[in-house]
Amino acid sequence: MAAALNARVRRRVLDADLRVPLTPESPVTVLFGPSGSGKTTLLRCVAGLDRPDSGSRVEFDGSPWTAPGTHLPTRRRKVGYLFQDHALFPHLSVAGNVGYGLHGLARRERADRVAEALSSAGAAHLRDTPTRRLSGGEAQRVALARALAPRPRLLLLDEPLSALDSPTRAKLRTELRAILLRLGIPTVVVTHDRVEALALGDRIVVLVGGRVHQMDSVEHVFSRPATAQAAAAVDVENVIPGHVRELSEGLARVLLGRHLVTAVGGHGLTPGDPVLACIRAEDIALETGPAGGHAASPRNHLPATVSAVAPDGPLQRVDLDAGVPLVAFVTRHARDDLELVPGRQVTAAIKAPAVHLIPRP
Amino acid sequence: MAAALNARVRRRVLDADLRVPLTPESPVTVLFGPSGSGKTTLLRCVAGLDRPDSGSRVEFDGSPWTAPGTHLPTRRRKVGYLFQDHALFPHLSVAGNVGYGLHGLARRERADRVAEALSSAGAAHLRDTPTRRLSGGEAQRVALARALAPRPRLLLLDEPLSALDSPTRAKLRTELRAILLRLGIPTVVVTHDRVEALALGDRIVVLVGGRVHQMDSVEHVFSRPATAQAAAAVDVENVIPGHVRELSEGLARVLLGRHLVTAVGGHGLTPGDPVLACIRAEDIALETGPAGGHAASPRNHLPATVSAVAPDGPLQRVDLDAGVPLVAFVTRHARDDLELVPGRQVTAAIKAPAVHLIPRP
Amino acid sequence: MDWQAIALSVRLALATTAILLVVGVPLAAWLAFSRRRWTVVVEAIVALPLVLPPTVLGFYLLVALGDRSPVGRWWSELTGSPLAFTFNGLLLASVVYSLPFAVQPLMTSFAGVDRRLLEASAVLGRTTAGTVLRVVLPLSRPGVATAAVLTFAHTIGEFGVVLMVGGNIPGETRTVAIAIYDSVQAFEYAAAGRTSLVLLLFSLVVLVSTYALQRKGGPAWPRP
Amino acid sequence: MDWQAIALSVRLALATTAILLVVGVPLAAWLAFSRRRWTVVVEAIVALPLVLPPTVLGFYLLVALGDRSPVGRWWSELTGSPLAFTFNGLLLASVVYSLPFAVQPLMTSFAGVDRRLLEASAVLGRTTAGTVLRVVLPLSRPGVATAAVLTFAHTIGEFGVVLMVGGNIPGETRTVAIAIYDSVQAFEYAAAGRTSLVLLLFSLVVLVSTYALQRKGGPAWPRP
Amino acid sequence: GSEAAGSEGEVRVAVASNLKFAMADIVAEFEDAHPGTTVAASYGSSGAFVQQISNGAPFDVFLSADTGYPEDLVQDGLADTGDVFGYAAGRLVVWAAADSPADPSGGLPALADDAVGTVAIANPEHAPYGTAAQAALESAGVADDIEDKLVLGENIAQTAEFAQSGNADAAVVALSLALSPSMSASGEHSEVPPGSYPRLDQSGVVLPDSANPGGARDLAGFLRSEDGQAILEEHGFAPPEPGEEG
Ligand SMILES: Nc1ncnc2c1ncn2[C@@H]1O[C@H](COP(=O)(O)OP(=O)(O)OP(=O)(O)O)[C@@H](O)[C@H]1O
Ligand SMILES: Nc1ncnc2c1ncn2[C@@H]1O[C@H](COP(=O)(O)OP(=O)(O)OP(=O)(O)O)[C@@H](O)[C@H]1O
Ligand code: MOO
Ligand SMILES: [Mg+2]
Ligand SMILES: [Mg+2]
Repeated sequence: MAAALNARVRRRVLDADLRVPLTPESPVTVLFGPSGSGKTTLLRCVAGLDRPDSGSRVEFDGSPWTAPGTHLPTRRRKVGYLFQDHALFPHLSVAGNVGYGLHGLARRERADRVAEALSSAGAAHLRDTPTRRLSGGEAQRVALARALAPRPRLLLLDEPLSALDSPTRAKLRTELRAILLRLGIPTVVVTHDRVEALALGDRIVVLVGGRVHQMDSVEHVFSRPATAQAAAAVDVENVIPGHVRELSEGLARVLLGRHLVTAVGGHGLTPGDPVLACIRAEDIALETGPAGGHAASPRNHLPATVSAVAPDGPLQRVDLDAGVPLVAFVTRHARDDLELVPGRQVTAAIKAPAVHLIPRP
Repeated sequence: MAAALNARVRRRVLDADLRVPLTPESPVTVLFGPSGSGKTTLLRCVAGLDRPDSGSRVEFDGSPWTAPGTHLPTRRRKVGYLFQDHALFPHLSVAGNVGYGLHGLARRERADRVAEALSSAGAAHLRDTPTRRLSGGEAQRVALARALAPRPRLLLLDEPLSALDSPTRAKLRTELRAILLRLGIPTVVVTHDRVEALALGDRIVVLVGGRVHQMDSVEHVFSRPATAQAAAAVDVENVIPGHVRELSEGLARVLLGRHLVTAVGGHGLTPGDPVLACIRAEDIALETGPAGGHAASPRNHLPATVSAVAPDGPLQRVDLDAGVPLVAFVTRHARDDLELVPGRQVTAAIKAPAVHLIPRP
Repeated sequence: MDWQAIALSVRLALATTAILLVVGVPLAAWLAFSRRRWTVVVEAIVALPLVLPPTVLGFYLLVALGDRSPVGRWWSELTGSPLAFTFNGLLLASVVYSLPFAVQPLMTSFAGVDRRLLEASAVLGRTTAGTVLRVVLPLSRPGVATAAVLTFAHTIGEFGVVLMVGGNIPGETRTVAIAIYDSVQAFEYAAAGRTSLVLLLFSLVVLVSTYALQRKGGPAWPRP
Repeated sequence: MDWQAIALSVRLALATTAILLVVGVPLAAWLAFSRRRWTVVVEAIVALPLVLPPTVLGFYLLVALGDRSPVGRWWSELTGSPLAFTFNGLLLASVVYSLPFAVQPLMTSFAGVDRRLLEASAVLGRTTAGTVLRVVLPLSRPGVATAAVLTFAHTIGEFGVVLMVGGNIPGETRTVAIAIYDSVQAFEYAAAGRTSLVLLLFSLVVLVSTYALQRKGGPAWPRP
Repeated sequence: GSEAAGSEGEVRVAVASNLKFAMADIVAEFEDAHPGTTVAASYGSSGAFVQQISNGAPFDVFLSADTGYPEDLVQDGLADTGDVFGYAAGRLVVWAAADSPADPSGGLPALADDAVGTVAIANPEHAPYGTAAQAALESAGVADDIEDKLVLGENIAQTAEFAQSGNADAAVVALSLALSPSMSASGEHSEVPPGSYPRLDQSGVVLPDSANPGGARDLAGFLRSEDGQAILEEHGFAPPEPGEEG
């Protein structure tokens, strides 16, 4: 059995059963879920800061941390923890904060490790700032450095980059991933940001209402959520109720409103089953001319009317009426080329593999 | 002279001069800038929580709040403030927190306003949760409700939605904007999120290193930053140094590496001037066939080689080598259709208006 | 057992505690939150009554409250009864002498309240007084408990000041502390021991209840 | 002016304060952070010495320190000198009597330290003792100052206990409080007044410096 | 002798603490003899009472442990010479606990013995019994020898406690204390020769602002009466100097 962090944790809303492999080559597990779903509670139980209800069990690399009659004290778990609200020591300098966990190291080595951790966290320039004066984002970076400095056995990061501006955030997440890979520190990181999840994570755990709904590769989870709640959590723009019509050769034909749509998959479904069809907005291409030629996979074409167009970050969000409401993301380029304005008739092209079916109870 | 919030504030890093119009139809000003640029400090000075250095001046709708010899106490400014770290009263219930600023209202009305504010902030279900037990995102929503409840003259929101998951965030920002429009409360909101800035803001102020670098409509600032620092702050993916070659009829031809690129604009430039060309990644379209037909504006075509492709949220980030490095965002659709893999030869199509020039010192 | 003396002491201790909380809260708030430099001097002055031996402090208070002093005369004329050698005089003396025990813990607690909460309160339109009442005080429960406990216990046991200002008059100024002292002076060790025991047990009950009340929902060490 | 008595008092007060900080910190930490229910009882017991009149407490201490008690005999045999009527005996008595003034403010301050910081310290591998030393104590500076000030001032002014245990031996147990009391008893009001004034001024200087030191970089009210 | 009508009600007496043991019996007999009159006794040090009376303490009678304090009151115009009355004189004894190395039967000279470690006397600076003890030690020629052994009690009762608790080997105290049940049970005493120290005359005074002058005079009279004197003698007091009466 490969090394793993096994956690079966019940506490308050939380009722989660989790097995995170500890592999140095793919160290990062993203914990994703709506506000209040129990992410912080889970991390705290793993760190030993909260004592989960009886029957819970936390096991790290074969040794029990929390088990009936056992509770390894937090300080012996040797985890790194970035608190959602930072919890910096206000009376210590930035360097004092970062070096706090480095007892046992020689003074020189300690200073080196502090400097290294600070620069890893993009906070080298903050070394001499009084801790009480740090801005929100600055404090977050110092907290990250503090968690990294002792090179813990396990890193638990509760929204480590949420207070940062996007250039800094982008830079840090690349660097953070590189460091984690280099040191091979298994890490569980809470984030609300899809880009961050993609950039940082080797796998993702979706926690909704205290329960684990899915654990898989990040891309997979975002495009093929396992449950309706997971789909909502990863913010799938189009979740359309429908019914299975036919199943054949790994393809399913589903009735969504008045359209028959082809999806890849459909294992375990039988005709007549109610389903939810999940389609990411960026997987809906809009066309005005006839259907394109070199399609590698079966494509669905749904005639639709544009009802609204609005910028959404780097993309344009296009609301469509195709009998069922649809949302598509297109580039500004495409918007201009296709002259997308409300009322315009378009064809929404959706590849069959982009339609993901979830059984509906 | 139209009603405005005028602030000339000097304190620590901050040296900002700002004029925010107070118009009920376009109430929201976004404050954008890197971590540590002085956003919180600016809000605090406006709220009267910090006293700016002498010579500073804050004037709201004609009445001086901070001026030589004058300092209107915070409590009389009647502002709503959402603190970056929430600062909820731990000893009060959620309802107690939200109702805290509603002294002077009758008990009944107070209860109504609390309920209304809570539901505006997506926190109606938290009414009876003990404040100490709120999760990070829950606390943020309660803090938002608390700031909204007294219907202040001016709302100052320091990253009001940063701790929320994206579905909740998307929902809240739409609702928040609707409320602000309905009540016509002038609002200054700090955010690090481009989507949020676009969805919430009527205008945006870019603060870098304590100075105001630009104030304009959100879309304008993101596509046409005024300074190199502003470009970095709004995270323009391509900022390429070059020189002006020709200027004619509102068009500029600029040498970027070995390519001559056409840009719209160029006022105030003369041939030979060093410039930075800013191009948003989503404005670079990739083509493999011959150039498309119905271009509405002059288009640049740069041959390039794909060097990397990676998912970036809903988009695919394509790194290109076109003599100068370029980054383009394309949809998954486009990636598949164009068979974008490292090594592939493509043409990068960039419309002239998408190339924005900034004079380079 | 001198129940009369016990009752008198309890009455005195309760009244002193009540007055000192009422007087101490604004004073402590002012000391905790003022930015003026010289407040440290006031802080120190509040602690000064402690430095004098109680009987000496009592002597000075006696002179200040007696019928030869303007204060004493003024009070006499106002109320028709003197201050010294009465319960009211005792109360006043106890309040002065226990002032530091109330003000110091309150001040420490007040100063420890998270500044951001004070700012939040100001933003929401509350005055300083309103903030002290609604935010600072509720968050300073342990400090209030400490202030109350120290004041109460100290007043129960207070002897020198009370003896001097009160004059050991049964039923009026003879507190249980003086009664026990008298027993010891008269070598009535058994009686002194019995009264002491009653006093200690009673105080234990009062203190334990105060602490237990204050602890409810209070903080606790994180299991490390 | 009885400079010898003043010097003795200062020595006693400093020693008492030092001992009580050393003893008080672990005790207060244990009381503040223990989750056990019955710690409230220990908390209350710590405050109990206050409840007895000082002379009576002094009397019981005298009995406890005397040659007839095991403690007194053990000490006598160990050191060859008795505890009663010596500086050491006085010190012991002062420590017992001032215990609540040190422990209570420390405890209040400790309990007020943000729990999250304690958690952060535990995560970073520190033991409870290490956390108290590195996080709790530095963040409790106002509480430490209060504890020190109350202990110091109270010991300077302490009279009943010292009188009982000390026996008023010049240079050994005759503190300035006793000296002033003696002056007052002998109707030497001018001498008493002079000594009191010196004592008050000296204490004022000590207290102001303590507070000023403690305040540096401390919190202040947000300008509302 | 005064009218019975004036003697109704309460008499507040400030009593020097060394009189405490006798006072209980005196009050009991006095109240028996004067139905309708009750005595409320406050015990304390004579010096403190003078200070309190100077500041308006509501006492009717003050029974001092010496003659000086009442005279001070007269001098300060707070009492009339005619209202001062002598009521007893104190007697000095050496007291030691049963298990003490000191032998009280040897009187003061025996205290110089090396076996005696600590000797408690009242503070000679302001306690009359302390002044007397100091004088007696000098008369006995041992004052210098035992100077280093001395511990000072604030008052005579505290002085006795030093010896009684075993912390002082011997104490020079009032006979009235040595006769108390507790002390006579736990140790021995011998009287210091009366001639070797100045007389410890104790006088009282009826205060001019008394709310119950009748009762006050009755009590003063009772103390000097045969019955009163008998009780005082029983508790270790000598009769007052004749002719002291004003
Ligand atoms: N002591 C408690 N008793 C009961 N419920 C609690 C307690 N503490 C927290 N909760 C609730 O448990 C839920 C999970 O909290 P948690 O902090 O783990 O959420 P989270 O997933 O971290 O959310 P966020 O993303 O907003 O930080 C919340 O709804 C919270 O209100
Ligand atoms: N008292 C102070 N003295 C000196 N510098 C300070 C002080 N307080 C804050 N600063 C510095 O001022 C800068 C601006 O801080 P501010 O909190 O306004 O940043 P911000 O723009 O809100 O950043 P963030 O997005 O990270 O919250 C920071 O670099 C901070 O370290
Ligand atoms: O009764 Mo005295 O005057 O204290 O010895
Ligand atoms: Mg959380
Ligand atoms: Mg900020």
